[in-house]
Amino acid sequence: MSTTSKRLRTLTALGALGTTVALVLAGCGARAGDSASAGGTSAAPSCVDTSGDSIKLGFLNSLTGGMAISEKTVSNVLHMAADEINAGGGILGKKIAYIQEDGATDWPTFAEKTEKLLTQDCVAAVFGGWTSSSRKAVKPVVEKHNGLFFYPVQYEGLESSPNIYYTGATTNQQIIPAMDFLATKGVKRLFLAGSDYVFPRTANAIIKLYAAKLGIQIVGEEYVPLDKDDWTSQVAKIVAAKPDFIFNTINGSSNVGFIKAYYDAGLNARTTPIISVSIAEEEAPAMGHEVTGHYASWNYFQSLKTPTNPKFIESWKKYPNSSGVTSDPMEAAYISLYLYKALVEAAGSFDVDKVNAAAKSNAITFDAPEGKVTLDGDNHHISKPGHIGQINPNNQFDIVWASDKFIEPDPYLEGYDWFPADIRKQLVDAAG
Amino acid sequence: MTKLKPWISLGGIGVFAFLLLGVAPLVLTDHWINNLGKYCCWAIVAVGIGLAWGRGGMLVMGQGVFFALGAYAMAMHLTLETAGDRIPGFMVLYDPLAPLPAFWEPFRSAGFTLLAIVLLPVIVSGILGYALFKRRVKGAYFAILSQALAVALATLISSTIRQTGGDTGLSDFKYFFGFVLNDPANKLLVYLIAAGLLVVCLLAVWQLYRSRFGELLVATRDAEERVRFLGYDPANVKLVAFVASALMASIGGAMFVPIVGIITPAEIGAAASILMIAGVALGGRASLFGPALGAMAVGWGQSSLGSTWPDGWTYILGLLFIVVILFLPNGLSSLPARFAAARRSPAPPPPTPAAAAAELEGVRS
Amino acid sequence: MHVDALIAPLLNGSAQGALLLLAALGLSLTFGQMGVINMAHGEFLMIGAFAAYLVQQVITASDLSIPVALPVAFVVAGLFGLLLEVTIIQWMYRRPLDTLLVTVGVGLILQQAALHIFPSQGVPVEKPSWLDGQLSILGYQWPFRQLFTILLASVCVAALAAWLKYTSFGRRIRATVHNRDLAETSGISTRTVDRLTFFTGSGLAGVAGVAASLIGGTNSQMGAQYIIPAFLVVAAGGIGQLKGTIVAAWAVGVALAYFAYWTTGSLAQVLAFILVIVFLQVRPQGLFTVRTRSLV
Amino acid sequence: MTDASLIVTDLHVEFSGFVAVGGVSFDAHPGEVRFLIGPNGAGKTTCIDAITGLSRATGSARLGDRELLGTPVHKIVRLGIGRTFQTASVFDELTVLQNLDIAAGRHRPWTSLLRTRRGVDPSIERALEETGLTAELATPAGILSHGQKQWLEIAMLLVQDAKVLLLDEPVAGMSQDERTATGELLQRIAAKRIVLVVEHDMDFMRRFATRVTVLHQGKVLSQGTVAEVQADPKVQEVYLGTAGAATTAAMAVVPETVAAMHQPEEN
Repeated sequence: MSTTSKRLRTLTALGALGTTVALVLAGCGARAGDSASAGGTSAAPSCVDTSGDSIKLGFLNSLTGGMAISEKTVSNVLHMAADEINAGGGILGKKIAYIQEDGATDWPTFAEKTEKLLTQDCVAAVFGGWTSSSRKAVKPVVEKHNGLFFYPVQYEGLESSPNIYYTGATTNQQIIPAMDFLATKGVKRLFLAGSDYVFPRTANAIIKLYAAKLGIQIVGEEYVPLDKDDWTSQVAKIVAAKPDFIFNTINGSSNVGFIKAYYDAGLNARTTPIISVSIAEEEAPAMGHEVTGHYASWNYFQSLKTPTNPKFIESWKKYPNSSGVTSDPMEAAYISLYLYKALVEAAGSFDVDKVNAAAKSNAITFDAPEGKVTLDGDNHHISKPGHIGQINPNNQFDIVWASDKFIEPDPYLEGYDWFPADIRKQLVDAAG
Repeated sequence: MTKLKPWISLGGIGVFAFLLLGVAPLVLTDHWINNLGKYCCWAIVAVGIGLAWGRGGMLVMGQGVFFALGAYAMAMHLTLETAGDRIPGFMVLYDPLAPLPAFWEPFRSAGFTLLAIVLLPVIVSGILGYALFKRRVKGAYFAILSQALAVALATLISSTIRQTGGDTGLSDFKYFFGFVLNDPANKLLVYLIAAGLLVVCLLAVWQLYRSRFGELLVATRDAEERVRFLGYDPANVKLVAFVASALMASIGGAMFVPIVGIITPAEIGAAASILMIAGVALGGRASLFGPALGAMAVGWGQSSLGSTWPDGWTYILGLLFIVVILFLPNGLSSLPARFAAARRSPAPPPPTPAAAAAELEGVRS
Repeated sequence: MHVDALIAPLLNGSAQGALLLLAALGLSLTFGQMGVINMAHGEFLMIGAFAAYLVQQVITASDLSIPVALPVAFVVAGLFGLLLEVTIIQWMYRRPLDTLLVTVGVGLILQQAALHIFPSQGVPVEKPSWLDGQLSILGYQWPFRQLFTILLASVCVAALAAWLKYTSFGRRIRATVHNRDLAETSGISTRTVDRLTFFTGSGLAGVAGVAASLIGGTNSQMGAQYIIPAFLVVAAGGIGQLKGTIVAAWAVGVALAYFAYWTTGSLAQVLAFILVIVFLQVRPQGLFTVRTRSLV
Repeated sequence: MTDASLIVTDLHVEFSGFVAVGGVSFDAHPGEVRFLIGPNGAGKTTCIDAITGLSRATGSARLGDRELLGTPVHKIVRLGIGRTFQTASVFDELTVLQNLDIAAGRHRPWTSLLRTRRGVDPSIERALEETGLTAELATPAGILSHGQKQWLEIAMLLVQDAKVLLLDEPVAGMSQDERTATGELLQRIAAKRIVLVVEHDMDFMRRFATRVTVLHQGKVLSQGTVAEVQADPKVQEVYLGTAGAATTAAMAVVPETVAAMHQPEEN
């Protein structure tokens, strides 16, 4: 009996201790209604050390797990850009000392590592991410700690954050040019094939809106989970729908399965060409000769004739562990580091608020391999040229279409009257 | 000696609680407190797995399902709390005029959410467990089926973007039951709740293990048919352990959300569900502290080794499965006993044929 | 609705089922006959696919390389299986459930190793030109490649069945499965039988890998998508039941195809999984079972 | 305790076409030690499996007026039928006391499950004394000797308050002294219960059986007292004549094995 009551006492004591601690803390924490918390950010002062002759930057890419397939290259090109910048004297005279972290294809890990880079390693900015999930995991963390995150991949748009810079295309720089290209080709019947996740779903929602305006009929829409390669059932539906073009928003190795099923079913590039937004020079070799003759919409291609592109390709080919070919996402990652350099040098400081203020000038530019890009200080995206390439037997792209000028970034599609204003308003509201 | 043992364990829980609730907040930075909070969530799940697998013999490879129930219930509430009267942003694009999906509505209420975190896993695991155990689905079948369920749920969530946020999941929570999440003091509060729940789960399991039910569970694990011939329905015994483990997975999931700030299908699918088991195997599936400490060790390994040597970490994780299961089936927590036994008598204890036979039976039939 | 709209899922589904069957066949052998739950089976499949790629690097004519790749993939994947059996599995026959977790670790390591060795985006395996073209069935243009998958699966099943039934080794395998001790006292080396069984089961995964490389991508992640469906097929078919595995694979394949036709690709996956789970609830022993006296 | 008898009539058990038990009838009453003997594969254990619900069977097996066939295992147990297995199956990781406590548990309310055990049940103490295991109270069952494990199983049946004890080869592997002790134990507990023993050991059967049923190839060969059965020429033939041991034995254990090994010449 005595043991029982003793145990009860222990338990009660433990419970009481926990509750007390919780209550004491609750008293300190900000609550929803507090005026002080209105902004939401009460970030501790930055711990970035700018006193030495080097500056720490964080690179965050999946080096293991499924996304390592794509993100290893981005990580490598960031290293190359850092080496180049260091060889040229660094940023504001400080050498880049980068810390590479592995996101491990795990989104909470992206959040954790971002926080580690910002608060433990005290890096001045973080570069990386690939999937939208990884970006969404990082977003609240950089906002909370008022850090900087440079995201290098084309994405579904409808987002902006004071703490994120987007150096890949938003929808009006990749999807809309692709649709314009299809319109010039006289496409009437379009089929949408995508992986079942946010980017293809959003892209296709936009495509459908724009197609209505262009008079292109959408004859079908199919999705397969990201990790499934077998497209035979869906391709049978494509055959039945008889489209004259296929808009492909499939991502990853599922593309290989799609192309194979497509050829198995007797479709080919002459009768039913495909335009993709995620097959680049990196991905094409894994698909063999079957991908030849199809199209892709990107801002950068290795075959682009710009003043800076040859040097970029040359450096990359010589870089250790390089894949030997350059492609859009890695070029965007390359831009991101140089863009940061330009921003810091314009601000004359590594301080986040000063960097953001410098961006507002709308005068930050970089002579990128895709051409001279300009940063939009309001939405933190960059202007980009639209290009359509056709895949040749060497898995390179012949440029068949180019936008007449650099396309200004427009993540909320404000310059497009066919995009319903009420949706835009709700989206902007929701983003806060 | 045997009389004393449970009290030593209780003392251990006390020390553990003191370290987690008292010492950790004083000596660790905010970042590591947050990490520790995440490990605590995994540890809560692991304690449940230890109960179901270590003591009950049910290899639960689909705890992601119950983790998801708790996590999404919490995340839906936090999303609505952040969105206020508006419809969450990700829903707008697909159908701007449609209202909030009906199943989201009740999650506006904090009370309902908390109730759902407890009741949903109990109901789902109760139905599932009843159906499977009554039909005597066990062993590898049970493991594979539970894993298949986790995969199916992850796929379903990925493809229902408007209803669940899809593969990018739910994130960007501003408030936690009225508390501003960005406030470090509130983050600490969330951590303390998670750590406190872990201690509560350990206490619950401690009592369960030393109760008659704990003995009956072990008996069911080792010789299910024999238990049946004692007049018990082993299905009910297993069901209770399974439901308890599902509840813990749900609680772990629910706390995971405010601590980590994002929940996506990737956290509940096959790989995630298997990773939840890794720590349990490492620490010792049948011991009281093994699963929790193992899960925390794996989490810590991912944080620290994953930083310094990412490729190596994957190999280490693979080797960990192999070496621990092959040479130390009862995990690291069995090491002291092994050393003690080795010192006393050089011959290792013989494997228990009854258990092996029962397990083989479970696999085959 | 056209006739081909109804016939297409049936034919596509049969081909999908054939691939599932190829993936499940080796499992049915190692799981059904030996009680080993090899979660690295998907990675053995990946090894077979990479073997096909390597063969194509040597024999560049894809018309010839695929027929050569099939036996090569069988042997290479089989040898990996043998290595696994000798180093790890043989110590674990008394703990079948634990083999599941050990092989999860093996799978993790093999995946990461593949990521290191081969280009991270994966490698191309070219389809032989004699697989170009379609067969017209009731207005549906049925790809030859699907027919090939079905043929390959049929040949593997027939070979395996004949091997088990008519060769003395096959008989020894079955004897060992049914009663290990008795088989041993009858002079059968159960060690040799175990190793050969595991070699064959893993080798079949290699063959499945070649078939899979003609359908999807060949990369470090490819094995993961087959392992759970393959296990479900083996379970639904009934342990150690070749005919059960065949029927279950075909049924799951066709169900997937029709679900995909009526709903979406994602929902089809979910529905097919749930279908199998519900089926196993109704018939936990699978489609076909041999009732024997219970050995408690 | 009870006057109800166990009455088995025309019991049939079939495994995938192989008839393991083909129309067996016998009965057992309280106060007698009833033996079921026969060569390997005669269907003895299968009879017990059928009575306890482990194997599906046709025919009838009644305890008093309750039909057992078709009743779920744990409900059959709750009717008071307990059994042991050829290989002693006690819970190795639990102590003798814990084993017995679980056996005694089904009479307790379920809430008691969540509490810790305090003290030793009187019924457990009696069973321990009866089986001579009192000294082993705190020993893990896994390290008991083979004979002790069998006694522990019997003790578990006693605390379980079984009216019918079905014992499958309880003395296999025991020393002579242990056999004698077991036999005497069986005679003691049979006073108030039905005890049915499946056995190989002729000597043990001769010493302790009240009545005997001889099975052969799934059928009743002979039935009666020890003397009657021993005098039966059919029994003598089976036991001394065509012992064809290995093959017959194998067929009984798993028919498929033999089929696989000796195709197609026999089945």
